[in-house]
Amino acid sequence: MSTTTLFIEGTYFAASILFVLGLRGLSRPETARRGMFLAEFGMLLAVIGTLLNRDIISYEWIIVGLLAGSTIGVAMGLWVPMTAMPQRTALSHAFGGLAAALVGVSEFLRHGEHLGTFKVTALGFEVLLGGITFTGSLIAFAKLQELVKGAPIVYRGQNVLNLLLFSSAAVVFVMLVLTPANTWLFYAMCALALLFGVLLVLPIGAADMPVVIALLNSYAGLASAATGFALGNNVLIIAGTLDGGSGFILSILMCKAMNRSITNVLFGAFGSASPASADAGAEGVMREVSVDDVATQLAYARQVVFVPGYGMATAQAQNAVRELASLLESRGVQVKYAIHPVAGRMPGHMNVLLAEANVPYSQLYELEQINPEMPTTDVAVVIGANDVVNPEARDNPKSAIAGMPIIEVDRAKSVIVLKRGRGKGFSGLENPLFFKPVTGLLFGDAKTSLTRLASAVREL
Amino acid sequence: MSTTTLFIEGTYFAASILFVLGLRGLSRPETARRGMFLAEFGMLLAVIGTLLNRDIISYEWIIVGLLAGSTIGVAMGLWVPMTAMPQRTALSHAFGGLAAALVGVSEFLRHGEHLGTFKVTALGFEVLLGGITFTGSLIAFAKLQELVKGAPIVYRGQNVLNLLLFSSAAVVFVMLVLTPANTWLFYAMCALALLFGVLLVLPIGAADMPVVIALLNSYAGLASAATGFALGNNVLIIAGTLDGGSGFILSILMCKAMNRSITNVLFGAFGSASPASADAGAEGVMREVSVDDVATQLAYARQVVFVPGYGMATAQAQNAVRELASLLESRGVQVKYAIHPVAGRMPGHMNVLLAEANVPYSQLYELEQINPEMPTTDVAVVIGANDVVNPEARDNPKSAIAGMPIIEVDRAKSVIVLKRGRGKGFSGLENPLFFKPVTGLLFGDAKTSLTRLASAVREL
Amino acid sequence: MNEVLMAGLYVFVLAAFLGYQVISRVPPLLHTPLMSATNAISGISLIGSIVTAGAQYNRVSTILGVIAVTAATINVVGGFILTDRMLRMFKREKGPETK
Amino acid sequence: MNEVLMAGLYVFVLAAFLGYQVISRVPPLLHTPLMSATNAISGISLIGSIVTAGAQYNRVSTILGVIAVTAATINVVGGFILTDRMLRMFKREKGPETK
Ligand SMILES: NC(=O)c1ccc[n+]([C@@H]2O[C@H](COP(=O)([O-])OP(=O)(O)OC[C@H]3O[C@@H](n4cnc5c(N)ncnc54)[C@H](OP(=O)(O)O)[C@@H]3O)[C@@H](O)[C@H]2O)c1
Ligand SMILES: NC(=O)c1ccc[n+]([C@@H]2O[C@H](COP(=O)([O-])OP(=O)(O)OC[C@H]3O[C@@H](n4cnc5c(N)ncnc54)[C@H](OP(=O)(O)O)[C@@H]3O)[C@@H](O)[C@H]2O)c1
Repeated sequence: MSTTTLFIEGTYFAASILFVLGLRGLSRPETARRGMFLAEFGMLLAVIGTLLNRDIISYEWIIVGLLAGSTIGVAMGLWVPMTAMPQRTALSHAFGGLAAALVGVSEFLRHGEHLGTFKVTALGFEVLLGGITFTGSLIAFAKLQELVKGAPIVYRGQNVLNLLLFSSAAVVFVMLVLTPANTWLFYAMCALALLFGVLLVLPIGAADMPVVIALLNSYAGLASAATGFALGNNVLIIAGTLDGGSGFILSILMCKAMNRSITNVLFGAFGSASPASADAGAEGVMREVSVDDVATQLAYARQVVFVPGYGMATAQAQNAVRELASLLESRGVQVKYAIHPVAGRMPGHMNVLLAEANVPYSQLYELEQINPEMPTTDVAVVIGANDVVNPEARDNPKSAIAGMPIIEVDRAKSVIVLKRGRGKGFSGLENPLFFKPVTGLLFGDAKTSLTRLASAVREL
Repeated sequence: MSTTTLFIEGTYFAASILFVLGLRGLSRPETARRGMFLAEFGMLLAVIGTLLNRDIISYEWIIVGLLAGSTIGVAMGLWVPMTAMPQRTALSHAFGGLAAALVGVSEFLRHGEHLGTFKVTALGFEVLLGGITFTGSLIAFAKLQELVKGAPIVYRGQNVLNLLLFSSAAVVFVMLVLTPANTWLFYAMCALALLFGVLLVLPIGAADMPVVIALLNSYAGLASAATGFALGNNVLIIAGTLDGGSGFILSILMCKAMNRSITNVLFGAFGSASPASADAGAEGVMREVSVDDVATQLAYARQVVFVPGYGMATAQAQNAVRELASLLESRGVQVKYAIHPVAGRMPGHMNVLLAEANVPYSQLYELEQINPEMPTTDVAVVIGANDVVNPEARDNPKSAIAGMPIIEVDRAKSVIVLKRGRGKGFSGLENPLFFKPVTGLLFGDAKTSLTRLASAVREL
Repeated sequence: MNEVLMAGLYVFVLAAFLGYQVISRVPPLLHTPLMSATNAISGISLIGSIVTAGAQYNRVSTILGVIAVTAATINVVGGFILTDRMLRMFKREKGPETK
Repeated sequence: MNEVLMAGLYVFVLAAFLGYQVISRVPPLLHTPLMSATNAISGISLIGSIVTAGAQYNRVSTILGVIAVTAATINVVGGFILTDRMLRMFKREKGPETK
């Protein structure tokens, strides 16, 4: 082993350790940033090590790529608004999948039929997973960005078609491994993977995208790991596996938080129409309340709990919430925020938005912590959340969301719901909460309503 | 790779996974046994795989070894009493170290000077660590079994001698790596390691043995890992590293629970004499109480907390405690057990003894859980514990045990201490708890006292 | 090749276990930064792309390589910047109002 | 040899991290069984000893090997039996009095 090789190997080894340390840092907010610095340093080392690789003949194109990527990366990193995080994540998984797939393709181009079974298998996985991730993530991005309609796109025989597609990809893969000389099989597999990515994600509703994104994250990671096997490179295997694990765990956590199986999310076309049936009971009068009434209630409460949901994100109302909360606090009201694990459109979505608005995380409470406090809460303010506070999930075992843990705002002394109209949540279900005597509705865009509430409180 | 090799590799791979799963099972009592079955199965697989190794020519001696080991192992496993666990653990680390060292020696014997730098280094570590573990653990065993006196054996220049010994071992090691042809260096190193193990442990007091044992555990593990490097065998590396980590973490936890540094434990000769000085204040009258008084107090209490210590282990009083507790519970008294992390003579010592006596672990409380309850506890019964309930640790920053977290029995409404006489704890410090007005002393062997208490309660 | 495979498998399995342990300790509070962090880290495929882009095996390979370098770099740079931007926002206690 | 070393190092470091994560989740309640379990697992050096004892490189080697096999087997067998004996005793709730 020459000194250079030793150095390169050393950077990879160090990078592996630094990645693990980096992710470990994320176990506490206090150590998270430092952890990320370690990971960044690891990445830098690995890149420097790679640049010394003997196989590299010319650097110009590498530099072009690095510069172009950095420019776009910096732009995206600095200017993407926090509310657009779900889309951004989807888009960058697309890039990740693309990169992995392209490396695989070019390796195959280069060695073609001379690859051994092991390498072909690894490359096959790489390209398959990379391809699915690429197109699947693009569709997820389009849905979240509302370039295509967010609701599930369903047609007859969909699941059968997808299954067929998947099996043919698998068959082609096996044939390729058996006869690597038939290079067309490789390209057929690429095409199938790309198509499968599209068709897999199309029928899934926008609000279920987070699960899909996490899964695609996991695929992207596994594609990197496969690259690692193909190149015999451990840091790729480690980093890829860590990512794969992360995506997998997050998708499991989300499914648990919705009490739905991963199959239901992927193939259930959840949130598509289904008007009627089970929610017959949820009729009645909605009690509309005025801004002044609510302001008085809030100002004289002992404890107020804000329950943000997807509507807060679309209305970009996080700062308005925080302002109202500060006003209330200066009047001696105890303010807390209740964060449901699947509120919004990605895991931790609400936490990030509120952090952006400067809400300290000691005021954010998880489901299990806040529910016992509900009966002693004077006012629960639901800001553009719907499914995550739907008592049907708890009370009606026949409901489509039965068994999903909810934030039990209906146990509070008074509930105020901020929403624009009679719109439903992602699930498409009616929410009996809105018809309960304890609930008052304040219609209007969440941000506008909150700003008006704040002025009203100020004038009290 | 032939099918046999593939099979062997497969068993090792499976064993590695099973070991990890096995240890993971230990994170909850409900899954612990299942976890251990997995680990056992992994071990079985690895052994079967090894028996297929091509290098093996004759099986007779292997079978002799396996049979002899199994017989002794079964005997030790079935008949060692729980109270002797600390000694048993020490003894088996000695075996572990011995096995690792012998494999190293015989590898060296076989290849001698023809070993490459890398292999010599690995073998060197193996033999060094194995040798230290072997003799060190034997001494630890002897101390705990009271074959040699438990108190620290100290003499002038001790630390200097140990340092010298350690450095010469290191120097010899480096020389050996540089000139593997000088085989005598190897044997010199073995001798130094064996000697160092003895001298390292001799000056350490019996109650500090758990830390030493955990450290030696860690060395034994690392010795196995070194074997793995030498033989290019991953399962050895993994299993060895897991053990090494476990021992290391346990020793750190113990040191934290005593607020002492690992250096202080190893080189401080803690618990040796030091009569007088700081504990001048701890004089006064001990209030002796009668069995009947205590029985009445216990029987009419609302909450009683038992605080077991080393004395419970020596008196083998765990069943007597449980019996008394059952009696009290049948009278409606709430009974809890407070377990200090370093009570007794090994981590988790008290938990195992109480579990043996059929105490459900939902009644066992850790330090942080029980201390807040002390002020509402009617009677705290200290059963052969001393240092772990010494208020000096909390109140006197000059004390030798200052800063060690304690179970604050002195905050309870009444304290009863069961001990044989005016004996001190391991630290050799006087305990002002015994002179506080709230404390009553019930002298006598813990088991006898508890049995008498039980009869007295029965007669009430 | 089989030895490389075996070694790779060990690394893979250990990393999978480790990933599981480490990630499952990340609190829900930080799940969004976690996603963006793993996204940045998955940009490690950069090191495969760089070689492809620079080795000049053939023209197509180079073009694919450059695209891959660009895509992976976007993830690395963008991902880390974004993660840090998010993490900077998380504060335990009330800081001075920054509006 | 250097590749074997590198692969070994990766396995070692990952196992160390993993060990740290796994072991630090073991509650104090089970620390004694943990010690005895790791003790049993460390008997894995058995697989080195078995080859030494059976390969008949030379007489000394065989003798050392047999001793090593015996010592390691004691740990494996004794350790696992003892661990199980302990773990069987832990019960969450009050069982029927077994005395
Ligand atoms: N976060 C994740 O990781 C994740 C993952 C998988 C699935 N999901 C799913 O996503 C859903 C999230 O639930 P959620 O309660 O947060 O949201 P939701 O159920 O989708 O409801 C959003 C509510 O916000 C209101 N709204 C929309 N824009 C508004 C604006 N500008 N001002 C005020 N109100 C506005 C809507 O009513 P109007 O139209 O009347 O205004 C609607 O009732 C759940 O079904 C969950 O299962 C989330
Ligand atoms: N557990 C661990 O892992 C670990 C690790 C490192 C260090 N240590 C050290 O070990 C010590 C453990 O503290 P500890 O409170 O459990 O024990 P301790 O401080 O050693 O005290 C034991 C007490 O038990 C009494 N005793 C002995 N035999 C008895 C019998 N048959 N009946 C009744 N009483 C009896 C003794 O008093 P009489 O002689 O008057 O009866 C003595 O006061 C601490 O200093 C700790 O730092 C433990």
